[in-house]
Amino acid sequence: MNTLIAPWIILFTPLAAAAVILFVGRHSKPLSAGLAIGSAAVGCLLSWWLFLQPDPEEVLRFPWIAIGDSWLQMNLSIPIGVTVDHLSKLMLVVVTTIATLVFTYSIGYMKTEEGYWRYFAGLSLFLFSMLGIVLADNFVMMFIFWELVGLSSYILIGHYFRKDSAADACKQAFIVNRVGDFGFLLGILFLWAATGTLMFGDLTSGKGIALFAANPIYLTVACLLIFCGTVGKSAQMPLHVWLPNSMEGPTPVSSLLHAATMVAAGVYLLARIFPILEAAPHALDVIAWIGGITCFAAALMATQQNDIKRILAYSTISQLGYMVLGMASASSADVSMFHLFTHAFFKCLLFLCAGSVIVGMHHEQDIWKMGALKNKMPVTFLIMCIGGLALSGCPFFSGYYSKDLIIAWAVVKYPLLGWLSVATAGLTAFYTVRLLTVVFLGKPRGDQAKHAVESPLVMLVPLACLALPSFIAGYPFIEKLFFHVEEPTAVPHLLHPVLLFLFAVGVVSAFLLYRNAEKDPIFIPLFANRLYIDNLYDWLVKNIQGRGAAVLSWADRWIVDLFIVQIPSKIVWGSGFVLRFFQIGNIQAYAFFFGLGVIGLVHFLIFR
Amino acid sequence: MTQVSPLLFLILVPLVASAFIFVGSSARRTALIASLVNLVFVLALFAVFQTGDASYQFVSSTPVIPSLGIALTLGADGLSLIMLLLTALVTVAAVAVARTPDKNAGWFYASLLFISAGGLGAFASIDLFFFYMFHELALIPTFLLIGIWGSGDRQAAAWKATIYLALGSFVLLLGLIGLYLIQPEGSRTFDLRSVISMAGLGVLGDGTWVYLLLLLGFGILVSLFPFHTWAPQAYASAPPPAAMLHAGVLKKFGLYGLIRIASPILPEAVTQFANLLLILLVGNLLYVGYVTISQRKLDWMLGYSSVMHMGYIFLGFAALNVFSITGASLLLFAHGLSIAALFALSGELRERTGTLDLAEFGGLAKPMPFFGLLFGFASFAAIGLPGFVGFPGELLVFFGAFAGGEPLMDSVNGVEIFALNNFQIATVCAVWGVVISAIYMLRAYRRIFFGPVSDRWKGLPEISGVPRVAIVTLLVVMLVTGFFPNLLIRLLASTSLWL
Amino acid sequence: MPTLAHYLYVSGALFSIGLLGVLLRRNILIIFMGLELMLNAANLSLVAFSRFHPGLDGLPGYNAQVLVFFIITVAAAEVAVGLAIIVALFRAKQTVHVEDLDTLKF
Amino acid sequence: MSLALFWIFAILTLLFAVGVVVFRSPVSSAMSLVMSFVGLAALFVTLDAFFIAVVQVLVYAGAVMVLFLFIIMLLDLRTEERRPVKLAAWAGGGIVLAGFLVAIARVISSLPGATNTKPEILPGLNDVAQVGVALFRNFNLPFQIIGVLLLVATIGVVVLSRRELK
Amino acid sequence: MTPSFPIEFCVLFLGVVLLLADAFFPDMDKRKLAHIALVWLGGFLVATFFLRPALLWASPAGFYLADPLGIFFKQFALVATMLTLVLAIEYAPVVERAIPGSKPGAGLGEFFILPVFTCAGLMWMASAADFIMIFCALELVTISFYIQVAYLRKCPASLEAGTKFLILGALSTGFLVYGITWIYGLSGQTGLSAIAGAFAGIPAIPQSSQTALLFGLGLVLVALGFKVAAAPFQFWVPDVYHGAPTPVTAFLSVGSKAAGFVVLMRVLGPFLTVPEIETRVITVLQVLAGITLIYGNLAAMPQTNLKRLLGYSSIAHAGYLLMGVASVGSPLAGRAIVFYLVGYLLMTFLAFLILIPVAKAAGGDDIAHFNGLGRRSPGLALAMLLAMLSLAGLPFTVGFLGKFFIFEAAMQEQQYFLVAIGVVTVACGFYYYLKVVRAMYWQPVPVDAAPVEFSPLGRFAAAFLAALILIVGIFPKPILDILP
Repeated sequence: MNTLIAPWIILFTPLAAAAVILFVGRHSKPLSAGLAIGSAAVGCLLSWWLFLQPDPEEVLRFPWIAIGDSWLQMNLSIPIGVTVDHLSKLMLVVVTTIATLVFTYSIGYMKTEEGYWRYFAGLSLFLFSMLGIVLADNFVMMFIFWELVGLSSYILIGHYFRKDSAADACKQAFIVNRVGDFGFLLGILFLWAATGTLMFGDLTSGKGIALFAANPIYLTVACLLIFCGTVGKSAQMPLHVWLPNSMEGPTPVSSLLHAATMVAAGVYLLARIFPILEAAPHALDVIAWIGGITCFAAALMATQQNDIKRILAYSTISQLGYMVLGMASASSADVSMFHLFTHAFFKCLLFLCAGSVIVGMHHEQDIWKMGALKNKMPVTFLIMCIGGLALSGCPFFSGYYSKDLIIAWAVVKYPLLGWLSVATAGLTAFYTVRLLTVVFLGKPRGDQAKHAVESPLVMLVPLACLALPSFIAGYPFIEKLFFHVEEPTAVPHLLHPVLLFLFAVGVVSAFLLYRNAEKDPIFIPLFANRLYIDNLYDWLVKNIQGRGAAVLSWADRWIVDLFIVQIPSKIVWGSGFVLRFFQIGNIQAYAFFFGLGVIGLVHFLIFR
Repeated sequence: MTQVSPLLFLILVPLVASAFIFVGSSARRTALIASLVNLVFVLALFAVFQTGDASYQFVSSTPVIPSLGIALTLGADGLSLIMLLLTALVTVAAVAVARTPDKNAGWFYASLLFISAGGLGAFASIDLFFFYMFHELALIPTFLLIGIWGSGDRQAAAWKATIYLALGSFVLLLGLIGLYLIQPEGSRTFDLRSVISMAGLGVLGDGTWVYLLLLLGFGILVSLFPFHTWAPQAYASAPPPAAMLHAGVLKKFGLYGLIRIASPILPEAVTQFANLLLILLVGNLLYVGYVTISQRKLDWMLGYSSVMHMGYIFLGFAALNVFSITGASLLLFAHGLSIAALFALSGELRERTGTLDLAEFGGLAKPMPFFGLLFGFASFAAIGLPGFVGFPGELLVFFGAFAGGEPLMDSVNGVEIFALNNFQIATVCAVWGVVISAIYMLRAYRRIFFGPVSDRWKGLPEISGVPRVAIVTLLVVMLVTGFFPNLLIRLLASTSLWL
Repeated sequence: MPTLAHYLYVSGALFSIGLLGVLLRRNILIIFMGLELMLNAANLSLVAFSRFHPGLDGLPGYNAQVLVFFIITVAAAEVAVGLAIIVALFRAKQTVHVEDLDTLKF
Repeated sequence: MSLALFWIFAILTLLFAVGVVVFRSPVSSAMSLVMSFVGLAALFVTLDAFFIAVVQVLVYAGAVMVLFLFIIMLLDLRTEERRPVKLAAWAGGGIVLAGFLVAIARVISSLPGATNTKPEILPGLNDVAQVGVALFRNFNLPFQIIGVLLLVATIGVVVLSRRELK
Repeated sequence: MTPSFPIEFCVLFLGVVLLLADAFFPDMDKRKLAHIALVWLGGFLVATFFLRPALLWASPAGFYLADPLGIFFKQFALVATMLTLVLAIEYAPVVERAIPGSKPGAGLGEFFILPVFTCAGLMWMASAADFIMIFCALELVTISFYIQVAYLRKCPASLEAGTKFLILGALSTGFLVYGITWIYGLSGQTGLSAIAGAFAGIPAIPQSSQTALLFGLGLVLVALGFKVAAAPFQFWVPDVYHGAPTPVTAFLSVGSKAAGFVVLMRVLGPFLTVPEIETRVITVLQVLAGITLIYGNLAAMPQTNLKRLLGYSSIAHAGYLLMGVASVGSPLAGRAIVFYLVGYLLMTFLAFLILIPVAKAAGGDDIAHFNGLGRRSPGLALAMLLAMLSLAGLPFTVGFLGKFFIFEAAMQEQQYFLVAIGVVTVACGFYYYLKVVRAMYWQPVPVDAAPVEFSPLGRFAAAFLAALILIVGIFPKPILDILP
């Protein structure tokens, strides 16, 4: 095994698995699962191995599109190649590890579900696409896999395609992502038009950036357009609406795609082009604002959700907002990547726990139907608490280290946004504890809650495996192993105390409020209704796009067709109809027309 | 050149087969065999084709009207070969999915074969006169196919399409005559190669009006906005094989022609009227795109979507550089296959359910999972998902178009500005078109295959047999070429180099 | 002495009167008479031209008179055929009026 | 003198020509036509075209007119001419007539040499012989064609007016 | 090589012999006459290929012109006559029904013989190069057509058509001779070459005499316009075509029109040498062509009767031909017109040839009577399809090439306005010709459909014409080579 081949094996094993499952998987459930898990495990092992190797000097590249025209000096060469550097190796490790665990967990979760092979084929396809994004060495290749990730997400969200909500959700997810990709692709075009290259290596080197210095506005626009891809994929405002809805998919999918890996792709993209972004400060400002606002607003929305997965989904959006904000404010991409890393573990964990709860609750997702599950599902409860504490930034849990680092950078660079993110931290603690309290404490609020049972071992083992990194992934010794982050200078001294205070306030207030609540004691329609953003989109789609398209369709038939086809053809036909009435049948009328013709001709010929 | 081009054989096979059908041999079997023979034959041509050679191969020429420089000159380069492959593939698929009608089965298959022969002839002709003639071979079969075996308001659709196309092709004929007349007297010819070399020598007269005639003529044939209204109606009414052949193959004729004729011969005129074309093609992309969104019937939606997709190819043509033309050529191929697959599937769907009204469907993926899978593949191929050949096509068109036009202006009077030229604005619209196509395709897919399945559709039979194989073949070809677009690009590179 | 113009004017007038007859009268026989007038108007012009433009040999243009002779013959033949048709028509439809001949129209 | 003769015959011709158009009775029209043609023959005489004048009288007054009258009598058309001429016909006729007359007048008035009087020609000319030479030597072929034409017309008349035997 | 003039006399002689045979053998099956005529005309047709193009019988010089154009149109007339006879044989039962006689076949004899005389007239017209000759030949043709149109003397429609044709034809004859008069009055000549010579001597014709000359020419144009069915002198066409016996309609629409165009091209020759006259005449021709195109094509669209439709289509084709005449400045125009006429002959005769048996079986000649022909009688339907497509101008048929040549000539002469009209009207043409196709293939077979009977001779002729339409449409080279 060498570092030239290994990335390719990592990349294509899942695709091969997906193809095989597609053809033979329907006949055997174990085969489907085995192939998928095997491919993920192979990827995982190789990724760890690769991670421990030094960066290779060279990589393999295959031409995918190559058009050369030496005469016109126009060249376009789009290879399929891999980047093997620290960033991608890190991502490989995260993705394959979590994927392996989630795949395993799925065996238990999906045991009774239909479309088993379809599910595992989709997961494998997803893994392939995600690894493609991670390994891509140029923009087009990344875009290709970007789209494929969207496809696999579509397939997996739509797993329960017979449910209207799932069918709508997968469609929405794909289309919203396409809107983001619209910008992404344009950004790629802009960059290419300015620099003539698509390779990350060329662009992020000093030469590529120097090209931009000549036209900063152009660069800013290009960066923002590429950031659109992040906005779509990482569910930033205003394109975040698909992520909560994507919870219609099976929970492991939500866990893997919509919490740990796929949504992190947007952040990864920013990390990839971080050197370019640094050259475009105005773009960074916009990115920061979008990240900050997303982070805060999503947390607000999370406080009022009742679906266990949706709460986590909004929390994911919020955490992604942190990462985006971190990209904009920190001095290196590693700051956000650090949070991505920890978040991947604990958010995945939380989702898997939620999945465990849901299985135990026989597919009931409303937290107000649950309660007192700590007795029925003690392992799940314990593990979920770890995840929750990590998420809410409890000291000594992984999230605490990574999130506080981002907040610190944000406060230094964008004080307003920084303090907003500080407030968000408090909100995070609040909604996390609200979730845990309502689900696991108090009294059971329904029959299902009373008869809930602990999940099988095949699900609990992955949970346990994830619990460990969720707990320790933020510790400096691990951080030093994976990242090179530094604290910002001149952090306000108040920051950490305030954060701790807000954490405490959040935890305590939530615990007190919800300890014995039968129903939500607070009702804030604005938050419960997600700031009405979904409603706004619904309205836009229905009234602006739908009606507009209907008007255009009407216009096509009754104006364009009328003026280009119907009226001219009717005029022609009608003139024919009228003309033939000259043919009145009477000889003298003919003679008269004949005479008129003669006179006309003679006068026209002679006296004109 | 006295040797007979193998391409002539290619054209004659369907014609002879239809003669056999008239004489009384089994219509379906004959048609299927003929189309398979042609497919094998085209593949053999691929094997023999010299990739590096930029000139036409398999050339033969028979003078027909020497005094006017008209000869039956056949030949193929990379682009024609790809289009021939497309035609052969779609013909096989169309014949394979065709349901033998109760009445006049012979005429039905003969018409399909005639359309195929027309397409093959047009793509194999170097002589512009025969290029035109062969295309017209398809007009009447289409009229008959829609009129006799169509559905819905077939009569109106057949009339409209036929008259419209006749009008368009006559305008086109005038353009070709014009192209003939702007050549210096004494050396006038319809041979494309000679005209191109004359253009290279700069001895042609003013070609502006010729280009406008060609654009209008080809534009009508390709359903360029606002001359597109015939297309959705015709495709909605046509029997599926006819729609496949027409939308998949024949409609490509116009853009193929523009790429073949206008780009090497009249580049100045193309540049001069680029803005006009850009406005129209943005109409194709956005206006028709939104019209597509609001369609309530699958066949109409597919018809409009095929109109919309022409916008990308027009964009590739208008930008007139090596990337965009290559991309446009790829898209010709890609769209031909994907729309053929979609029309085939929608035909199968109508065959099973008797309707194509989206509101009546739901949950069909349950009774027909493989059908749903195929439809999904075809839909995603149509919206340019990576992995299918449409994606590299669109990508190259975007790259080419974005590099088209005047270079960007960075600053005015020292003040930095941000500006896009018209090509780039059109590219932005085109990229938005990708979103639009996702909206309507997925919407239709969701309506048909997702959601609860009603009792009405519970017992629908799965797609199987010959149609299944045919559609899978189309999709596999799209996948293979999508994974390895360089297979096609290598063939095309020599063609586009003429620019 | 009458000039060429005199004859031509008379001829033109005769032609116009014949034309008027064709346009006004509905009896097919009378229409024929009008047509005869038109032909004869042409004859008058021809003879006048031939007399007023003698050839190089000092003779009137006899070619024109030959044409006049032919015209008279043709006119007679036309009348004969025409009258035969009228007779057949009268037998079939009991009319010789043009306005009754309007089954073929539009 | 000759001018006076011209006017007498011209007016005769035109007057009876008008008569053809305005008389209500077919017989009157036919008789007017004869008179008009006789006047025309006289005009031919003033143009020294004696042969044509004679043919005119023979063919028209002798043959054609008899044919006309014969048919009028045969079909007994006397009673039919009671339908008034319609206003539309008058208007249409008037328009065409006016247009045509204007055209003719403008053409004649612009004709060079239109006001010339008759040039001198060789005296003592044998008109018939000259026409005969032209007809039988120069225009032999058209003459034969005219013969065919008459044959065809004869066949036609026979075919069209033949009464079938019961 | 033989001199050319006897050929007309041969035809004439054939006619006379047939006439005598008809008279002396009253009990003979009259169809034999037609067969004999066919054989002999075929023989003459072969003989024409050995004719030497030459100026003959030239005293005074040049009123009989046996140039290649003339010889070609003699062949054209012979072919048209032969086809007419084939049609007439097919049509004979209708004639027998329409003219009840003492014996079966009474009145048929002349029906077969008259076209032979007409043929002679057409052949003379093709060679006529003198106004007197033109007048005589033209009148021979016209008068024989009067008789043929009115031939069904028990059928009111035929008589009505005959009357209309006769009156309007005589009217146009009046204008023709008046026009000739004026041309003679100005040039002192009746021969076309002499007229050309008269112009050649004068460097510039004075404005005043130009007026009179144009007047004469204008009236001649009117008369020829009448012959070729150019608007606004086309009013006779639909009614006469509709009412006349079908073979006569076909003959009229091909033979008479073709002869008219030959004469038109010949007559225009000398006048177009004078630049000022040329511009005016060309403009008038353009206007005529434009009106004719519009009228013929547009008014054809609502038609439901096929014969009448073909009448309008005949006007329409006259429009395309006039477009060619108006582009006569282009070196392509002459050949384009001739080729168009050849194509027109093939497709028109084919259409009428199919019409006769179908009308006979269905009891009428409406388009609706063709309903379901595609299944009732596939062969006939295929031939009709071909005829219609060719008339519409679809590639791979001779009709397309004809239009192509015409449009090419027009484009070369930059007649853009006419070309634009032409394009729109071509589309109209597709509409009304495809109506027939629709009837044959889209419509169901009528319940009471009688089987269509078609004689072997007719079948052969139809197959022959159909094959020619295709062959000439694909490989026009042989025909183009023999074109003048």
